[in-house]
Amino acid sequence: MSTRLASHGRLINRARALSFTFNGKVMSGFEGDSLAASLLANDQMLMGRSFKYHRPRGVLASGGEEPNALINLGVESGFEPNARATTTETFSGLTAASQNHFPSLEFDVGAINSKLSRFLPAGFYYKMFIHPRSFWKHIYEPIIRHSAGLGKAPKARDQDSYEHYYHHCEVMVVGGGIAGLQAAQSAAATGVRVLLVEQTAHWGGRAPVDGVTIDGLAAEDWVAQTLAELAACDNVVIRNRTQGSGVYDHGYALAYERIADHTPGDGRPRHRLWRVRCKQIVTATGAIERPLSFAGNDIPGVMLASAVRDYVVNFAVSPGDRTVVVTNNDDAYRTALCLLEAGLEVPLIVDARPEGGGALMEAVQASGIRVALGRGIAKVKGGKRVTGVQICAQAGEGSVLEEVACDVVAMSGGWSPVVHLWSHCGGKLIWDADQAMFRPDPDQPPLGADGAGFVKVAGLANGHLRSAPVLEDAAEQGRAVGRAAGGKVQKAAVPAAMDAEEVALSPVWLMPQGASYALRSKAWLDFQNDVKVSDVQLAAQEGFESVEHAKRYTTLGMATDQGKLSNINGLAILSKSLNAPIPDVGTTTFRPPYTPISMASLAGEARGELFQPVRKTPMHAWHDSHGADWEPVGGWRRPYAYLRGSETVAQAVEREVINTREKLGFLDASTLGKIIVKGPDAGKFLDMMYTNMMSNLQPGRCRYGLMCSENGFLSDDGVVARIDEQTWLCHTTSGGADRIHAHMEEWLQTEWWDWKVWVVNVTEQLAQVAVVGPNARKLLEKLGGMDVSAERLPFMAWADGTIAGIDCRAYRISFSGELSYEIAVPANQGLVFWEMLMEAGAEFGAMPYGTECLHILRAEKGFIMIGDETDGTVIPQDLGLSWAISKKKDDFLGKRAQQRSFMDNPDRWQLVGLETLDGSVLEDGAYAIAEGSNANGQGNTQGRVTSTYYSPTLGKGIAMGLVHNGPERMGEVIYFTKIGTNPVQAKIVSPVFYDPEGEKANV
Amino acid sequence: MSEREFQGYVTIRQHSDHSMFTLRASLASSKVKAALKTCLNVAVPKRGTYAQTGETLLAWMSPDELLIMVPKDAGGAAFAALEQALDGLHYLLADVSDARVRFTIEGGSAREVVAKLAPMDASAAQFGVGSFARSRFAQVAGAIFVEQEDRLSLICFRSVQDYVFALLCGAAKPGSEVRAQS
Amino acid sequence: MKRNSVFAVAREAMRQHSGWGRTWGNPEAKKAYDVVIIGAGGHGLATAYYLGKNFGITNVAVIEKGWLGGGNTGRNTTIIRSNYLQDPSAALYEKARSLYETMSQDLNYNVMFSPRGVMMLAQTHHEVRGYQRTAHANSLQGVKTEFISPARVKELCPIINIDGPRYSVLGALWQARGGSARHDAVAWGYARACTDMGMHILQKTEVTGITQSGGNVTGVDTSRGHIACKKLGMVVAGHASVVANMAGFQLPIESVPLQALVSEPIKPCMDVVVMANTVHGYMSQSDKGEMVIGGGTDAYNAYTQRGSFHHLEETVRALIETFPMVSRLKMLRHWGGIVDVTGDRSPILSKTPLGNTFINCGWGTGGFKAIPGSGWGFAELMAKGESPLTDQFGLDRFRAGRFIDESVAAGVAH
Amino acid sequence: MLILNCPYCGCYKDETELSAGGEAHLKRFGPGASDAEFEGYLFGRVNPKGVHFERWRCASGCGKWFHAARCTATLEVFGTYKAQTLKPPQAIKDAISAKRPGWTWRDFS
Repeated sequence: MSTRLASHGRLINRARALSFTFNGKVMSGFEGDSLAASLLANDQMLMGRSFKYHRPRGVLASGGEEPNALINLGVESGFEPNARATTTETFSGLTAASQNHFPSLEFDVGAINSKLSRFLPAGFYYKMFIHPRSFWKHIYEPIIRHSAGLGKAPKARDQDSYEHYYHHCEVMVVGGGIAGLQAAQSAAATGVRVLLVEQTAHWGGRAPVDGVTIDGLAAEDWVAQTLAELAACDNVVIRNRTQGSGVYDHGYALAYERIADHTPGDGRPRHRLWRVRCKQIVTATGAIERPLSFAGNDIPGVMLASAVRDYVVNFAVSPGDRTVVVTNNDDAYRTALCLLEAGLEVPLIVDARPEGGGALMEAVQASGIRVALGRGIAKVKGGKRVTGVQICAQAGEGSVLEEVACDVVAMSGGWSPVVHLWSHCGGKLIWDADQAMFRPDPDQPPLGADGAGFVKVAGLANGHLRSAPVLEDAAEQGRAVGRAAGGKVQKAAVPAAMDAEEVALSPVWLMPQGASYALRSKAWLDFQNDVKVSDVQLAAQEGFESVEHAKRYTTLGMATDQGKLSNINGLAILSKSLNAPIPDVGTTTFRPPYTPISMASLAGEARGELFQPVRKTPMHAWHDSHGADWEPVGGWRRPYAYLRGSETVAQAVEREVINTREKLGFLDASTLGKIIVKGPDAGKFLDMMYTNMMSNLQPGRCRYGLMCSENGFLSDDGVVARIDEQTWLCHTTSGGADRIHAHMEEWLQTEWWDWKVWVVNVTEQLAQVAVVGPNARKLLEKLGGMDVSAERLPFMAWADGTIAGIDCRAYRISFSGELSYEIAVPANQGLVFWEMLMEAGAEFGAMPYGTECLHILRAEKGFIMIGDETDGTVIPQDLGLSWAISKKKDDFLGKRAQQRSFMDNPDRWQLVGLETLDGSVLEDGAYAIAEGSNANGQGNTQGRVTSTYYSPTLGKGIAMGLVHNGPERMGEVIYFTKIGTNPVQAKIVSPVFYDPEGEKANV
Repeated sequence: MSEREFQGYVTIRQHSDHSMFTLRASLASSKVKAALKTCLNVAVPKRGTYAQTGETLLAWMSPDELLIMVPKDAGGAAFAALEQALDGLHYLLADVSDARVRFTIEGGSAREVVAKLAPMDASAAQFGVGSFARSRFAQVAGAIFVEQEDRLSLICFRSVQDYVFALLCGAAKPGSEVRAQS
Repeated sequence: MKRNSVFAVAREAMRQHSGWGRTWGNPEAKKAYDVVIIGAGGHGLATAYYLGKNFGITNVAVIEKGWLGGGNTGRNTTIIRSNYLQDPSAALYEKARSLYETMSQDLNYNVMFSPRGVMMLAQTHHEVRGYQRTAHANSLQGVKTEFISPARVKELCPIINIDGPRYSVLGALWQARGGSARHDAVAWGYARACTDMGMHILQKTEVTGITQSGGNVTGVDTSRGHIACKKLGMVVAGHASVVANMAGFQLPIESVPLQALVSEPIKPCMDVVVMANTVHGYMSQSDKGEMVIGGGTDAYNAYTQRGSFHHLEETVRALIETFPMVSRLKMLRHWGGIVDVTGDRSPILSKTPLGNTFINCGWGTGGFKAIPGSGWGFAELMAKGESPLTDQFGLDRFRAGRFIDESVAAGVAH
Repeated sequence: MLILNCPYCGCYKDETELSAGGEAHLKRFGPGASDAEFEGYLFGRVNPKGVHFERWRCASGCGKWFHAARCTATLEVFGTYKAQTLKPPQAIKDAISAKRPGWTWRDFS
């Protein structure tokens, strides 16, 4: 059984016991524990079930590479699926539950898949479930989906907060082991700004566990001393619980800080995503121990040798009483020594190397432990827990030589440098045959903005397995990045590290080397996804020779650990199957993040109210408190209608239309874009921007203008007012202000940079109100201050003045067909002005109206709306707007485009009005049906509806649409689609439905 | 316009004590420089900075754009004087007082709060007192300048003032200090 | 080639699966073929397949620089739908969708086409009108779609937040027979079927030049030597301009990275594919349980298979707003592919200035769903010189100003 | 995640403070141009895998347009320069030649 030891435990605080639950059972741990350590201390080796076969899974590792110990963590709004027990810090009140089983962790009916595993080899689903066709969707897929997935789907809404943080420095060092600390120190000594991050809560990495001494100090003490020195440097920022998660182009890196995962509810942000911009990066990310591939290597109790050591030394947890160590290298002997020292039993060390190891082996032998050389494990015995191992000759096919009882197998297949961050942005790898590992190729680094490498790798991650060269390498890389980032290198001694001599490992990719199919089909490569040696061999046999093909076919390395434990072993099996050297088979691409990071951290503060900025006019709050039914419009929110009492939206719209036509309505038009264009060449410039002539507009007058893209399509419209000889004010659509402003700047800066024109966007300086309806003038006259008579302010004129003491500019323009003034006042006075209008307008029947009323008013008059009549495929000529296209001008944006054969074409659909024969409202987006069908069997069309409304004014449906030869077909009845029923008949009419003579505005 | 304040681990405060004008003109023009000097008694700032005399500020927005800030009560007169002094030159002067909003971020960790929102390097070494920059603050554009080592001003558009205020308050929330955690 | 079936798997299970042969061949290149296709992605392999199946042209080589299916075919978010607005698009994508329905049986390879339904959320009135228009267009195009209510949206996808404070769900365009498929399997299934017809798939073979004579292509120079052909098809998503430049003509295309990401796997919680265009996010759940999420494209040209990180942030915050549960998930992996974006964002299936050479490119962010239809139409174009499926997608449209524009939400209302 | 030096602001700007504007040095063709010229202007793009010239705007900064010479395969930036020019400055071309001898782009080399 696994249990807590009385000795050891450098990271735990025995004075602070913590209580937590696992699958409802109350357990206890200590402050400083990882959850995996706490669970083991409570004899909970079984922590999960595998993905495909639902086999029992125990913890395998002690860090972020853990594939098995994934749990449902927390409850309700604090729930998180797939939390790794090895990287979850135990806290008081923690609630954990195991995943992917039914009905329970101990008894999972899904484990039947394991019994059927011979029928479910790699890629079985590509070959099965083909017939009958409908069964995939209705039978097979639901079953597969049901058994897939790991953790539960979260349900309650996340209540935690998250944030981003931009950090600028010259050097970022990833990894707080001795290499990272040394690299940071060497880099900092050059005077540049350094950021050092460590993913765990602790500094020092493996060195304190492995008994390294540095400059005569125990590693632990050297780490504390170095850390204190770094903390005292002004130019160094150090950060634990912060993982270097990804390296991106131009010196951008992500660091994922888990601030409050271990202190939920303390009010701090849960995670902070650091967006680091630096010149140079050192990845001192260490290495990950490789499993060995032997039959039964997935049974709970089989663990990485280094993890066994970590649990004993760091957490005072014994994974089991009797541990068999199996290895191909010297390092695993440290585990045996450590267990021995903790008073635990090591009945046997199985070393696949015929010659065995060096000093560490001798030390082990000296303490009386038996070492079996040239041996391997034929098979592990046990179900939900290891009960023993069968020993065989490594060179053979698996004949059992002896059986040894044990409850833990500590395995070590050598070490793989963590090269992920090096590779994220294009760094290449070389195969180091002596050490059987891929390590970074210093000649092919990721390239930065200047074309030079910007990432260096230090220590274990760079392929240095012994601590002395680790520190030397780290110091050298630290100095190099400091220099490259603009620092000055000082001479400094490199701390001298001491550890045991080691002899070379011997690569072992399969144990025993001639293992039978029966053994190979029980030798796991990917523990979570259930990929075995036999699966990779089958993939190779079936032609999946590229490592990417093999990976995708078998799902090797695609689990939540992203192949940290399985990739190299799988690659070696593939290369053997293909009879090709490992480097020729290649590696898969490493993709960020290094380990999974929370989605919430990506969103940062942008959630809820801060999801996106809402632009608000000066009158926004008034609308909100007066029943506004909001509509998002280009970043703004505008009232769609103002609801009174128990009105429906449709009723409110109808009321607003009738009131505006009969009495008086106000529209908050502040969102309309307003751009000042000024200069000696401003007229010439606007003549290029607009299809109409703007240079000949007289000061004091307004003109409706159209803007097209250079590709000919109508892109914006609005009223242009000429202010003085050199100044124009251009109105744009609500969504268009920033876009049109940028469009003007673009042409001025990049094409006509010698033209003397200045442009300023003053949209937000002004609040604008449309005062609309038969009583509009009466109201303004009542308020007083300026002459708004037909004589002094005729249609399409503007004037500056004051109304009720507020400075304003009044435009006599109409988008409704009514007598109408648009009045602009300084934004800070917008609300006051609006409230004054409301109050003074009461006697004239004033009501505010929203965007839908605006739409109906303009549609009744046949005015086009950008975004309705236009959709990016419509040119002004389609909309009967040829009158707004100057024939006098040689050039304007879009003119040449409109001369192309498909645009200068009488067959284009043209704008008309449409009325159903029965007075009903045509459906939005309906198409006009034509005879027959096209070569692809699609029904032919001859037009479409662009705007359609119920007109409260006319008491019937009205619509505008584009119809083939429409203007020549007045009175003709054509058919429009209606969803789910028969087509509707509609008559082609003039698009001006109301007051065709324009009498109402002409007063 | 409401004057808001939030006391977090730095203090966020909204101000409306200045009129603001946008001037588009060639800042290299000696006539433009002279007009500004005459009217406002402030020199044209170098790029990346602002210049100040008393309560009047000129900030470098681009090679041909200045942001002019003058005390509110002097705004009308200054605008008229500038119009007169620039007359005959190629320029565009626009009142943007109502279009913009200024917040101050005060406290020893003011730069840290900025760093939660803007991708620019706002460290003291790179962005000292007297610096002025335009950048992106979360999802909106803004301008920022350093008045004192522990007091930064942020200017944004009026329509997004609620958003920016909420952003700043969130970033300044006690408990979310970056440097305090280790 | 061995037929795949449950019986075959059971038989093989009894003999340690020793009887499975290669899925596709690894042949020596011949000196000449009737047709050479550059690019063994989904589109290239589908073209080869339909050249053989529909026109009996089997003396075909498909040349691939890397490994087959390793480009965008193996990097996309596997959404299949045909609810397009414009007639030419709807015809092409619906042809593709209908071929996906029977692809597993046609190829005797389970591509796991799962018509679980695709919905495109309408979150503004403008979007409602846009999708209603599409529904009307689809009703004449033979594409089965409907505009559904918010309540129905919630019923089909319970994890959606339909009352978002910013953008409520006002409805959705729903295509019940849209869905997804296993992307790798599509390439593998076609490759297997092409091999079965005697075609050659030449992997790890880079085209380095294109040889011409009298306005026609005579063959391609490759890392395996010169290979002659009577007709050439260029089907290289991402690198279309590079290959066209080799042949001496320019395309109306820009190549940009497109990104995607997946979460860690969780138990099934979402049976449909959801696209939310207002906030720019789309998501589905794979059979493995991962939430598969599409990101945005970079605005600048690049041939790196990785994009700028901020797009992921934008995508994820949009998804959290739409699906609050996403907040507590973790991102497992993100990656990028290179997509060709044309001047009107619709693909190019076209003749070229070279008489016997054809080009298939410009699929932008939506190529996977088109694979079988594209292969069908492009094979017809290559075999007969014309095809009703492709005739609107020619290069000539850019000169005439005859665009196929699917992004109709161009303007914003007053 | 690119950083580019805005030649107006005189400092590096994060990609998220900029907006990309497509291929640089396009010559505008208006009325009077042939269909082919106009098509080339609007749609013909070099789209090279390698040295490229492109337009950027300092969108969250000074608002000015500038050009960047950049490798689309490695993202290496050879230099940036103001947009008010019809061709890249010699110094930028020299910088490219030093790194990519024999490069050509449209009519430039």
